[in-house]
Amino acid sequence: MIRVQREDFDSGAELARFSQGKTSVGGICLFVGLVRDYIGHDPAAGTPVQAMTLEHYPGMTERQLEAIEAEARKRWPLEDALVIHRYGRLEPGDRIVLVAASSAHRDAAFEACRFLIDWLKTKAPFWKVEHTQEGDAWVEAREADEDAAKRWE
Amino acid sequence: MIRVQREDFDSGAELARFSQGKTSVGGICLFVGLVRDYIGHDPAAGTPVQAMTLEHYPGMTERQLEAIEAEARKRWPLEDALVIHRYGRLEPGDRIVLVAASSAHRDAAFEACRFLIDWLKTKAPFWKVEHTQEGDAWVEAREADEDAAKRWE
Amino acid sequence: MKVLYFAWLKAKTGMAEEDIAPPAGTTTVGQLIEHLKTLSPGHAAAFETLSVVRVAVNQDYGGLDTPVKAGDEVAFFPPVTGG
Amino acid sequence: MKVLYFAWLKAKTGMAEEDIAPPAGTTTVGQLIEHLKTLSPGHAAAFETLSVVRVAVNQDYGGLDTPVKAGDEVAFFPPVTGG
Repeated sequence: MIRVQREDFDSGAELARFSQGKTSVGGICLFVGLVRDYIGHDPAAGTPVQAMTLEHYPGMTERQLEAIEAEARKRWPLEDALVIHRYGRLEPGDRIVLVAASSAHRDAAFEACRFLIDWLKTKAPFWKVEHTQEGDAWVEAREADEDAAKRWE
Repeated sequence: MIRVQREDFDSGAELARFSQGKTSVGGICLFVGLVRDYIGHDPAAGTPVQAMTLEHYPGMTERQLEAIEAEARKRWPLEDALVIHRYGRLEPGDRIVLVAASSAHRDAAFEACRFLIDWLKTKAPFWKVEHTQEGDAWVEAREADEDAAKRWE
Repeated sequence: MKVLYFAWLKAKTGMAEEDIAPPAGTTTVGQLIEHLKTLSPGHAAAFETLSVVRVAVNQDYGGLDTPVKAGDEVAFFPPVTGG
Repeated sequence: MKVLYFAWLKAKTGMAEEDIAPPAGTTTVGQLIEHLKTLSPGHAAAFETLSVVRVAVNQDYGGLDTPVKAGDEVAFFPPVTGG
């Protein structure tokens, strides 16, 4: 299942729903991405981020996320898969994205979960603009994200 | 943090606690292992499991889990790490284990989480006995688990 | 056809969406871009560096050679940065 | 020294724990096992296939050559299957 929404989600409730009543699931892997309060790799050297706004392309976003989920289900024997992505203004500490996959075995759950976030990062039409004291700046795509997605091609 | 306990845990609450008040966490990766209702890889061909009992070595278990957590923190720049493992009688669908790691970046969170479960599976002194209609059988260690752990050596 | 702009392409063109009737003979994304660049200095600026512009035709990723025709929804945006 | 058995080693020896005063000259896990095997047919059966027996001395993994001495806690068990 995929969901694109402005409002926050309850990761715990999503996780609980994932395993409820299932006795063929051996493992659930879940990843939650959060807004950090600095730009770059070094918290001390990074510019403080006051907030960010996530813009998206309604319609195409759902279409791409559905394709990503379908691809994951094709590649691994999953019991379930879930992608939730927010848009709009978010503050440091806020949840941005949740991806999760469950399977009889942990390998499939881990790999599918990683695949979901890696592909989403390069294929789902979202754009972040960071609000700092020095003004607003569109986040540039990271080469590391491209590399991470290429592993799955 | 590590916890070894007979009682169930609330994965959602653990996950929530993991990110609470933290603005330097970029991602949380979490894995939950559950009791499956069949033995082997093929649900149709597998022997149905009615329940299982997890025996452990009190004292050494905590010692090994603490060592595993410390090793993960040494290898990756983690904001937090958590391992919860249950013992005693468990039924299909019950939670057995939770491992989680958070970091500024998703790579570290994913890798540390995978490392925690892979190492735990070959180093933490737990033993499963499965209760089936044909009687009780001690689960044999899987070569695949040994291989998974060796990747981290 | 409907043309959409996102992120800084929206800022540079000054619009989120416009209806475009491109000149006859416009059959690819590349040709459409050539036409869009003539519409305003903002449009020209938006398409100045095509290596940082991505395109989707009817919500699927495409390239400069992807065919476009009347009635299509064509979107231009920078490389995505979600997740 | 205190000797502990877990999982099927506990079933085979018929006990979870016993106090052992091994013969003089017992300084390694391997020598301790030789002594334990003489205690009962169940003990002999438990240690019949050493490739599936693991040992911990004072709660750290060891091997046949690991030193043991009075006061140690020595545990025998099969390869672990948690998680």
